Amino acid sequence: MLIDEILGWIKLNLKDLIQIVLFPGIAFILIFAVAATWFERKYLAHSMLRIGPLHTGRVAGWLQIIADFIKLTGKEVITPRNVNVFLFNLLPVLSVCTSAIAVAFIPFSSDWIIYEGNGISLLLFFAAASLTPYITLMLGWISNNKYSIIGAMRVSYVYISAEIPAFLAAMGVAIMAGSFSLIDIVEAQSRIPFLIPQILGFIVFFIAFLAEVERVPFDIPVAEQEIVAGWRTEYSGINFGVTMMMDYIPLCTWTLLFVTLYLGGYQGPLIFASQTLSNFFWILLKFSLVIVVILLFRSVFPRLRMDQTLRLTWKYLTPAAFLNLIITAIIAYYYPDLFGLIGAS
Amino acid sequence: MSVIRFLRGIIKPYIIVFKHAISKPHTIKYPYERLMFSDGYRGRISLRFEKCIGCGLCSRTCPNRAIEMVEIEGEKHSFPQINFGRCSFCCLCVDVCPRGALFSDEVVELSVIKRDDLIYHPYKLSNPQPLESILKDLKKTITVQIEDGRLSYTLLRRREENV
Amino acid sequence: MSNPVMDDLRRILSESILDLRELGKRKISITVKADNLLEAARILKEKMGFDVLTSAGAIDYIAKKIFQIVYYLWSSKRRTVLILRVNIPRENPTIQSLHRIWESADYHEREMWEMFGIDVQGHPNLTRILLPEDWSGGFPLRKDFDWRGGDAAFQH
Amino acid sequence: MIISWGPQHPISGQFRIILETDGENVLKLTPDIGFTHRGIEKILENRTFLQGIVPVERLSMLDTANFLLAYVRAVEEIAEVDVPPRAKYIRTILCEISRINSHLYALGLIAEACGGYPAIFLWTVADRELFLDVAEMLTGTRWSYSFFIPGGVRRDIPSGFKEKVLEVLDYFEGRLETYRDSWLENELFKRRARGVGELPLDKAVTLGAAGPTLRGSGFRFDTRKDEPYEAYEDLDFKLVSMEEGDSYARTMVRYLEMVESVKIIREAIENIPEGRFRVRVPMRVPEGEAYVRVETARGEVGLHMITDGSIKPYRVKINSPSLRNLYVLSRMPEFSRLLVADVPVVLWSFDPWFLDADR
Repeated sequence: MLIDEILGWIKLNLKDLIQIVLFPGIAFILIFAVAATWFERKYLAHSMLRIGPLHTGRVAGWLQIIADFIKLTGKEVITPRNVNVFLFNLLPVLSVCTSAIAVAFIPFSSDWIIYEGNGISLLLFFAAASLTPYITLMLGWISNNKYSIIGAMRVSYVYISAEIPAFLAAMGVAIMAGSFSLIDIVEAQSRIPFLIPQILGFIVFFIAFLAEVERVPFDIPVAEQEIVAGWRTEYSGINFGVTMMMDYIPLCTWTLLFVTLYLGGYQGPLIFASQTLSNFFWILLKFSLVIVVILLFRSVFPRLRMDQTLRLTWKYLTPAAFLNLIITAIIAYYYPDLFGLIGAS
Repeated sequence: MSVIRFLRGIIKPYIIVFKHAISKPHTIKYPYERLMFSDGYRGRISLRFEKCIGCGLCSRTCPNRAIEMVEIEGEKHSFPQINFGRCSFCCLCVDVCPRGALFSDEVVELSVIKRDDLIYHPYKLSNPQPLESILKDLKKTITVQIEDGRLSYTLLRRREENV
Repeated sequence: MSNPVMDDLRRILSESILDLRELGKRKISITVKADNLLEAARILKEKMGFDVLTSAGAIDYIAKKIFQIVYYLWSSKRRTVLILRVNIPRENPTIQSLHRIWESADYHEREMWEMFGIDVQGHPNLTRILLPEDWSGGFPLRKDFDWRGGDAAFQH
Repeated sequence: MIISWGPQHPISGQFRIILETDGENVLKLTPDIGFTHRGIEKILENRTFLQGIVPVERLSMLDTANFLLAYVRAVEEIAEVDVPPRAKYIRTILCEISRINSHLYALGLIAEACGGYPAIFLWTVADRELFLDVAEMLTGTRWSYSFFIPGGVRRDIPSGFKEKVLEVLDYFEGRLETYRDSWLENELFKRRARGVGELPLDKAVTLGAAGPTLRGSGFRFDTRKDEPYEAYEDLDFKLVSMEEGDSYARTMVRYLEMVESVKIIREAIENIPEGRFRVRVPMRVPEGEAYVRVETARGEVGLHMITDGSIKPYRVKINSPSLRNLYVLSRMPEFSRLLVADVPVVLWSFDPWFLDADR
């Protein structure tokens, strides 16, 4: 009887459950984190004229990540003296959860989205994604280590200074689409992706989102050569594994947002099989391409300094984002027909 | 103008690194492949037992005092015993040997489990373990060459087949 | 002697020179009296233009019962190396610090202090530089230092 | 805040810096050396002149040939031996190979210190392999050559050596352009290194900087030009120096020196004279002393050897360039604004090698 009730409930909410558990929810994120770790290792190794993982698993060392995971779980979790043990062990998990929430607002098809958000999913994404830096700040602070504290301070500087231009640039898109809903934004790009009309905002958002996800050249909070491992210096064992996931989960969510805002999201030039499946194909293809481009930065560019990053974000990116916003607003107010030409509302 | 230079300084490195990423890696898969060493490589030192006259010059020359002259029962003179834990493979002993009794070969895989196993008694020194029995997985020996501004690897089968 | 630097040295430092000779092309060795070291150093820097102290060390002449303190100077204008030597007795060796004249003497005088046990007076920060902070095995570069009596673990 | 930067740190080396910081600003920087002190000066007093060539190479495993050359030349100077010209040329070639090895490693390390994480580093290390192969062909080993002995070199040039060297140099010249385009002209690297750790000329001279650090500040001094030894007198090469005195200038000096080294090797191997490659030097050298200066990759090393007529030197004093440069580094915050992020960049632009600072 109870089982029937549960089964009935599952039947009723089957689509939601699949979305939360499998795609684009928990399983997708975890698989992405694992696959991205493996791919980054191989890809960067090849850029350094090495081979990378080789022996574990027959093909290209794909089992190496699993082996590393098992190794990390088997290692001793060391909690430093004089720290709050409960928070010290809770915060890594919490940080993963909060940063993963943001994927709920990304549309993978016009009807495949975990939470549509009453038409303000863009705002909700920012609200969810900007929780992460606070937890990272606490992570660094609570470790009671000098390198961690420097890392935590750097986190707060970099995140806040990068989030404002990113948000302002995204507002340009919202004005152009006439909606805060990410589905509407994607639909508005049916004829031409916002990459072209919003080129200034595109550049600003791209740089700011690199800083948000701590990729080179903005991996200042975990700068290995300067402050060992930044805010995650004191974490060991599986806690370290969880903080390593923190590298990849924001990368996943923010890249998805980037693809949705500027590259036409789930829309593509061709439709095959079914509408939903081809939508999945296009967004994942664009997503993978952006990831491939971003990952190589680590082999190409040195890390920028703290003051250079702040100068870049406050002095150049924020005014540029404002400029973009104002131009978009003026055009939207006086010449709304122009948007019609390119397919927006 | 400066903007163009800036963009050039951003994009060109990216393209170069990407070209490296899709080119052939330089890694040599060591236990299966191995570089071919040049002639006269200063590796493991071995002894031609019958040539040694027990003069002890090698022992006195050795900068690390790795060579000790030991008596062997039934032999008229003493023979060198090398402690490879101390040897720095300078091969001054090989150069200084008046009869050419000591010689070095290209074996560098000397690791053992116990430290005392690194002390090679004259008998062990004069019966060097062949490379094939040390590196059982070795399939190829490699030489590196440069062709048209790129590195290329010539894969040889086992060394003796090639020679 | 056609070397102008040597002529100048002989003229300016006349009364404090114990020994002056040429070691090679543009390399001069000079020995001065221990009492006149500071004064000679100042003259060498200000009048002779020896503006760089590349290194300093000591030699333990145990048979003669002296330490010879050696300063390696270099002149950026004359491009000449000058080896400035001072002999001090082996018992209670003390020497004036040249840190105020050549700043780069800092590390080398600290090394001299810990390796030979020479008391460098007037040095701003006379602490260990190369040896462990809890070292108590004597002065390693002295000739009577027993280098065999180290840790038994290394005596394999 | 006082930070102990090293010795267990991703890029500190066997070395520690005690940083006193105010936020990201470095107020005081105290190098703490001695982690690799082996007492080589004392060891050399207990080795014969022939045996000494092994410990003296341990001063700097990256640049073994140049350090060994100083020792060997000191013995020769006291024993008054004339080295045959063929040996001089072979020595010059190996010294320049050693210098390229060291500079390549330094270029990789500055790339890594800026956080251009290991790509450039591994490229330079991969290209270093070719020079190690060349050195292996000549000497029989890859790093610690032990190749120079008093009186000459240990082996003659093997057949096919010249072709191999020219082949490697051709390849390497192409690679140097790759480094320039991908790293030295990388705009973000310029932003990281330009104006960072500026060392004014007068400070560089009075604080006793050596080698590329000194030349990077605009002081035109190179022992190879100032007091030519071995075959450098006959060879035509330029003295590299830059005016700016910042980390970028020091890196650039190393890069341009590699270009010059390629030229030197080319010229030396074309003009190598025939004749003996070694003369006999007696076991006992007479009583005497010699002060020998050799330009290593990190700057001028001065080796003062005093002999007393026995088979061992009485005292060997090694004036290492890294120690001099580390003293300059310790004074750096007084005249140049440093941030925590600049510390690895400045440190590895000085390219100290703690093994020869500690001796």
